[in-house]
Amino acid sequence: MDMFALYNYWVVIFLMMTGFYVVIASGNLVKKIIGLNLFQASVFILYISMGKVSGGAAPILRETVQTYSNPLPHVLILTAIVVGVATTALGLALVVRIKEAYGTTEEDEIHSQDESL
Amino acid sequence: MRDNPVLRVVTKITIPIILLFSLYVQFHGDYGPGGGFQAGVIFAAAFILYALVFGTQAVRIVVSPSILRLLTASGLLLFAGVGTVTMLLGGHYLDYDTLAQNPLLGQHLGIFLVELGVGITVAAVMITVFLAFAGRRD
Amino acid sequence: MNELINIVLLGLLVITALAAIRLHDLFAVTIMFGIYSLLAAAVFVVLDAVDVAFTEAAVGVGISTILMLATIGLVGRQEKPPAHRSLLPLVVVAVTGAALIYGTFDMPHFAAPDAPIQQHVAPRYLEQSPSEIGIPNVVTAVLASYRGYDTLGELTVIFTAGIGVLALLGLRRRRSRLADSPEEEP
Amino acid sequence: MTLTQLPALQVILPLIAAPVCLLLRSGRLAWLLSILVSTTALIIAVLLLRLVLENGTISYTYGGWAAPWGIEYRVDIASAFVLAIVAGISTVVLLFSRVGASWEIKSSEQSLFYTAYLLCLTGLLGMTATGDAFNLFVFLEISSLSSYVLIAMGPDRRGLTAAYQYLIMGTIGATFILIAVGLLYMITGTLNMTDLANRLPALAQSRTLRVAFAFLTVGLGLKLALFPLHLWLPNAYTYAPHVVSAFLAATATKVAVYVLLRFMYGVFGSSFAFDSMPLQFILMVLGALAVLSGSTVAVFQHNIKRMLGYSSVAQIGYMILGLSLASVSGLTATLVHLLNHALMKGGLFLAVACMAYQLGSTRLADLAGAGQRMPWTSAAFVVGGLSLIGIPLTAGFISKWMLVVAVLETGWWPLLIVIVAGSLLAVVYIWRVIEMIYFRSAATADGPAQEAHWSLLAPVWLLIAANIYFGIDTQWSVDVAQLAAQLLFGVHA
Repeated sequence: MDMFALYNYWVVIFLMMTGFYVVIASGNLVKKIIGLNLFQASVFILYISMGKVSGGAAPILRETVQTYSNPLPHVLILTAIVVGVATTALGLALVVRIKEAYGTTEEDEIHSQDESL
Repeated sequence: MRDNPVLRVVTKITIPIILLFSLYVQFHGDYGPGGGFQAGVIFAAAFILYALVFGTQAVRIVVSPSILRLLTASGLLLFAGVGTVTMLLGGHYLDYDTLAQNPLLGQHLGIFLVELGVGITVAAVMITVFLAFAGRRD
Repeated sequence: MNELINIVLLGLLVITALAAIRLHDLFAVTIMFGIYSLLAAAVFVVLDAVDVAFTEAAVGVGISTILMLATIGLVGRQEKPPAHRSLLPLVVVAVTGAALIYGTFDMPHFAAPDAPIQQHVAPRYLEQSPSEIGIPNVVTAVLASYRGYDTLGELTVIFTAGIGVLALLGLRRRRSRLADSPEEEP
Repeated sequence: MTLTQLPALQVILPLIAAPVCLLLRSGRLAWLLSILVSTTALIIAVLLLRLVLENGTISYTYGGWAAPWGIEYRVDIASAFVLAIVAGISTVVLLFSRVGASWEIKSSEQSLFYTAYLLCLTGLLGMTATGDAFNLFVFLEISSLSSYVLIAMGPDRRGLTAAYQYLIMGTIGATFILIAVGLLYMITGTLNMTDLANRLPALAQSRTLRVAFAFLTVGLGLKLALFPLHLWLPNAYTYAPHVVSAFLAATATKVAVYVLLRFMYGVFGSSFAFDSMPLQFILMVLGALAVLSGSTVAVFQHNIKRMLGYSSVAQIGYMILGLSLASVSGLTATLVHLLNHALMKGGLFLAVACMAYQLGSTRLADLAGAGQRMPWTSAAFVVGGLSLIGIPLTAGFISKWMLVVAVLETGWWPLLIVIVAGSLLAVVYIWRVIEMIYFRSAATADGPAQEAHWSLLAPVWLLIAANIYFGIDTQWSVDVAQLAAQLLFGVHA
């Protein structure tokens, strides 16, 4: 049971790292943004995991329920999701402008264009 | 896509339902899942659907860029304004207790207004962002 | 039962994330991200976070995916396969991941009711909010009142993104031809 | 009544002004609103500083909910000091941008520009004043997103890639901070910084706490451009609009340094940060490398803005060195340099902006002969440069001196070599500019390029004069920094 107690977190860490890998290993500007989204979505799962109480219910108060999961991580992650989509929108808008200015969304091609200036 | 009659009819039927649902989510957030943010996104989704089927120009006729700009600002102003009012009423910023004689009533009023502000700005920003991306096609 | 569902969902998440690394067709990567969000939303439901699930479904599967598709429609869907594979990102990720795993060993166990997080601050929200706020959805109560200022900040972030997109892309450009749906092009 | 509301007004005022500014159609009106708000913010910050110096730390709870249930603003001497720096620099840069921004930013985009500027100010002030770890993340993102927008508004297409690069690295940093805050919350159950500080000592052995500490340091390191996480900075400062470069260079990284030292001393406590973790060694090495590599690379730059960018990396290195000494004197040196570097970099970037407007370039080679054509601007640059080097009677000398004293006091004398080497390298790169503007004649004397408008020169000289003032009359700045450092240290003493 002790193994299972942390298993959830280990999988989430693996997920976070796959997202992180996409951000830093990919050379395509769009894919980097998608990677950021994967990374952040996995962090959200980490937060929500820590709020779970076994046998608990969703924190909407009812007469019949005694144990609720922790509402605070939910609130924090609602905020973080919004921050995430704001970043995504801005990042993608930048990508569109970069494509218009450089004709490519590959990092190394952009780099070589700027070098030749 | 605009020439497909099935799509046009279904869209026209669905959009009022989506808008209605977003209002439900907006005002029922105290009792069930949901709230201003989710409602704003769903509200915007109705416009995005409309834009996908009937073209962005059709949406611009409904909400012009200046109206979107006004809505974007007014939602945030509403939220921040509620805080300012509570400050003027002698409480701390966003202390809704001051909004009514009965603190519970004040909380209800405060949360209602604040969520409304969130809904307005989120919907306006989402529509703006979508139109900005869609309008970029040459 | 819940544990079982959770394990299956997490397994699917791993597969989807790995697929997103392997694929070079950005359209497919975006779809993988949409699926990932949907699965994450399902995990949130299992973990009792219904509000978060709702939002993740609306934002991750909805808005973010649409924006990604719109962008791909504008910039092209093919990622150039990397010319050379560098080991550095893998090393960075491995070190970061190892650090996090190291950190888990002193973590309170998953779903433990006696974890510090369940003992401090949060109980007041569950116990006092009926008398202090008076609405049943505690998430809304915390979001809009106890931590209302965070929500004001969150709204400001969205507002900033709106300003940014307006400044970068603008709305004023009128086209003679009506724009088609962004999904059609790829 | 009003006085108790000051901490909230400090941040709320620019926040409310931002949406109003969006609705203003005219750039001139948007500017007027921004300068009014920024000046008011400066007045509030000064009032707050006086209040905390007299009555001690101020706590303000949002929504009337007591911490740790609600969100608390905590203004102590250090944060009021930083608030005053940010609001002050913002006001001076806005004075400059009445003319400056009207040349750099399209008139149709000016109200958007000032809206983003106000949002950035909101975010920076909020980060400084907040006493809540998650609220910090939210305001960090407000300041970050708005600075991406401001940078992308630059005239060059490379502004877009610089903004994108900054967005990716900044978001990775923010996500690291988010992970750290989550781990801290997980083991303590609280998000309030004071509450965290009370609960963390009992958990000093926790491996989770160590990881949280590491993630927070790396995340903030990305934000404050700590070597080797500084890669976004030179491009961002080079290709942003000139007024934006001045504003961000003088404020954004400073606020991140302040947040780092607040977490090190005010939340984790110096005993944990420096005894349980190898922080001292790491920060010292990175700080020294930042000073040496930043200064060396600056010497070889052809673009004067990029040169100042690398010099910023080096100057951040000095601040980190002071931080790593784990002594009151070291911390005092860091705080004094926070102010002095804001003054010198703000002044230098604004002076460069004047040259760029008149001569049409920020390439070093194109500035030849500027000394004759723009005597006042050139003189301002020289004085700012001397301050950057650390010549006596300038503010830069004071911060270097305090750092040297702190180094000697703690016995890390090898760092003296680093500090002296950094100054010598600064002499070299500042001299390259002086040589170019005074001792070379313009290759193409086309057009009578002349001195910048007085409304541009006035803000430049305001900052340059402050460099001299704080170089001679150190009473105020050093005293306040020392009190702030003692207070920060006292938390866990």
